[in-house]
Amino acid sequence: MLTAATLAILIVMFMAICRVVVGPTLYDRILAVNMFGTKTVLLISLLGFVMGRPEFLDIAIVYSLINFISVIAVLRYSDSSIFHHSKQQK
Amino acid sequence: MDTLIETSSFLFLLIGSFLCISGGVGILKFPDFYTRMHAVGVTETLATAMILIGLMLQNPDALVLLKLLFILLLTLLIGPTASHALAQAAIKNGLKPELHKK
Amino acid sequence: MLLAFLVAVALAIVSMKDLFSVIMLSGIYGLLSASFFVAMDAVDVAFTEAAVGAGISTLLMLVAITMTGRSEDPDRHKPFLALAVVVVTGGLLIYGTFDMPAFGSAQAPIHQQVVPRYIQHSMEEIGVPNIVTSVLASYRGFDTFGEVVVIFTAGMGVLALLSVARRPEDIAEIDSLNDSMHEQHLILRIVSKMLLPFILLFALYVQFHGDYGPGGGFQAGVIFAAAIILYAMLFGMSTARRVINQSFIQLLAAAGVLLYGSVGIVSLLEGKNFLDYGVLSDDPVAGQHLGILLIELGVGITVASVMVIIFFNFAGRRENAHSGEENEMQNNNRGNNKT
Amino acid sequence: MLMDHYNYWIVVVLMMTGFYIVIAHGNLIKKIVGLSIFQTSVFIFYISMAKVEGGTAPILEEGIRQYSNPLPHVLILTAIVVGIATTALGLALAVRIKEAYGSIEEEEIQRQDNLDC
Repeated sequence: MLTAATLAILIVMFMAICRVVVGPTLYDRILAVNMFGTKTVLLISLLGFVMGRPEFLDIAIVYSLINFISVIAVLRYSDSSIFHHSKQQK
Repeated sequence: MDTLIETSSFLFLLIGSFLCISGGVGILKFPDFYTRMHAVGVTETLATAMILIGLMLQNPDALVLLKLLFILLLTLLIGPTASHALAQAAIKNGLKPELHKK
Repeated sequence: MLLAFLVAVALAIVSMKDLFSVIMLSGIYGLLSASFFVAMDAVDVAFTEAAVGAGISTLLMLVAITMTGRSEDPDRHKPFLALAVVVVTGGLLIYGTFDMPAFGSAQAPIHQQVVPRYIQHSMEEIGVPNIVTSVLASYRGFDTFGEVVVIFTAGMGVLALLSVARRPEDIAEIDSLNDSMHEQHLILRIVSKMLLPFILLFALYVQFHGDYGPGGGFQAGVIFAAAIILYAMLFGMSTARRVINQSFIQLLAAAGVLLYGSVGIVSLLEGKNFLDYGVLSDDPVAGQHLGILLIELGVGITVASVMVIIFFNFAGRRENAHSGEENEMQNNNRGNNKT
Repeated sequence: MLMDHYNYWIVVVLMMTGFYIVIAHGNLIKKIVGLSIFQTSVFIFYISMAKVEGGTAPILEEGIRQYSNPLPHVLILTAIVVGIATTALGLALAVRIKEAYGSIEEEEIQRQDNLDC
C-alpha cells in the first residue's frame, strides 16, 4: 500500500512540474512550487516508512518549514520586485 | 484488533492518495488562477492530513508518532497561511479573477 | 524515476527566459535532488541539501534578482558551437561510465578499502551511532575546520562587497519606508510569531541530535539563519537590525571559528596532535563525545551567523537601492513643487 | 545491464545541461544557476556511487549489517555548504557588476570594457 501511495505522489509531483513550466502567470508558478513542496514532505515520510528508517521524519519537518519560508520570501519580494521593475519602464 | 488498524490505515492512505491525485488534476485542468488555487488549497491540507494519519496507524512507535504529529500540526498551520498570503499578493497586484466565464 | 524529473527540470531551466521562473525551477531542482538523496539513504546530505539547496540559495537569488532586473535578453551567441562542445564532452563522459561498476553493487572498489574499518570501529572508538557525524567531526576534524574557515571568508567577502555605509539620516529614510510596507502582512506576522520559537527550538534539537540521527552543526546553523531571515522579512529590516545588530553577528561568526580552533589547540597542548579529542577528558570515548559536541557548536554558530550576514547585506543593499530611488523621486517632487 | 549505468548517464546529462547553460547564456545570474546545476550533478554522482544494494542509512543500529558507504556523504556534506558560500559570493559580485555597468549581460559588459580601455 505504501508503494502505491508513493507512486501516486510521484504522479502528482510530475503534474506540479508541468504547471510550473506551463503556468502563465507568476502566481501559478508559486502555487505549483508550494504544492510541490508539500508533496515532497509526504514523499519523504512515506519513503521513511518504506525503508523502515524513521529518522527521515526530521527531514520532512525541515522541508515543510523551508517550503513555508521560501513561499513567503517569494511573495514578499515578488510584489516589491514588480514594483521596482515597473518603475524602470516608466 | 490489528487487522482493524491495518485496514483503516490502508483506507486512509487510499483516500489520501486519491485526494492528492484530484488536487494534481485540479491544478492542470482549471482555467483560472483562483480556481486552481482553490483546488490545490483544499486537497493539499486534507490529503496530507489523511496520509499522515494513515502512516500513524501503521507503526505505533512513540517517537515516530510524535514526529508525525508535529508534521501534521505544522502542515495544518502552514498550508492555509501560505495560500492566504498567495491570494492576497495576487489580488494586490491586480490579477483579476475571471468571473464572466460560462 | 526521480532522476528523470531532475533532467526534465534542468531542461526546463535551460529553455526558460524569465529569470523569475528559473529561480522557481532551481528551487524545485534543489528539492528534487534532496529527495533523491533520501532515496539513496544519504540522510545527512538530504538534510543539508533541503535546508540549503532548496531554501537559502533560492532566497539569495531572489533578492539578487530584485536588484538586477528580471528579464533576460534571449540572444544566445553561437549556441550551436556550444551545443557541439557539450555533446562531444557528454559522449566522452558516457563512454567513460561503461567500465564503472554496476550501480549499487557491493563489490565496487569504493566499498572495499577503508569503509569496513570505519563501520566496525567507529562505534568503539567514538561511540557515536551516526558514522557520518563521527567521520565528519573526529576522523576528518581538520578538513571540517578548513571548511568552516571557507564559510567565514565567504561571509567576509560578501560583507566587503555589499556592506553599505549607513549615513545617519539615511536610516530614518529606510525606517519609514520599511514600516509602511509591513503593515498589511498582518496574518503572516501572527502565524510566524507562533512559528518562530518552534523553528529556533528545532534548530537546537538538530544541533545536539547530530550524534544519533541526521543533523549536526551545518544543518542547525542554516535552519537557525532561516528563522532569523523569516523574522527579518516579515517584521522589516530595521526592526530585525535592532533585534540582532550587525556587529554582534560578525563577532559571533568569528567566535565560532575561534571555538573550533581552541578545541584543537587544547588537545595540542595536552600533547596529542591538533584535533585529537581523546585527550579532553579522562577516558577517550567520552573525550570524543565532548569534542564532537563542541565542534558542532562552533560550526553551527559560524554557519548561522555567516548566513545572516549574507542575507542582511543583500537585503540592506536592496533597501538602499529602493530608498536611493525614493530620494530621487522625492527630490524631484520637492524640486518641482518648489519651482 | 541497462539499469546498472542508468544513474551515471543521468549525471552526465545533467552535467552537460549545466555546462551548456554556462556557455551559451549571456546573463550572469543564469550562469550561476547553471553552475549550481553542474554542482548538484556531481553530488548525485558521488551519492549514487555510495549506495549499496539493500544497505540502509549509515546510522548504526543493532539488527542491521549492511550499510551504505558513509564516506562520500561526508564529502558531499562539506561540498554543499562550500557551494552555497560560492553562490552567495557570485551573486554579490553580480549585484556589484549591475551597479557598475548597468547591466548583467556579458556582451554589454565586454562592450563597455572595450570602450574604457
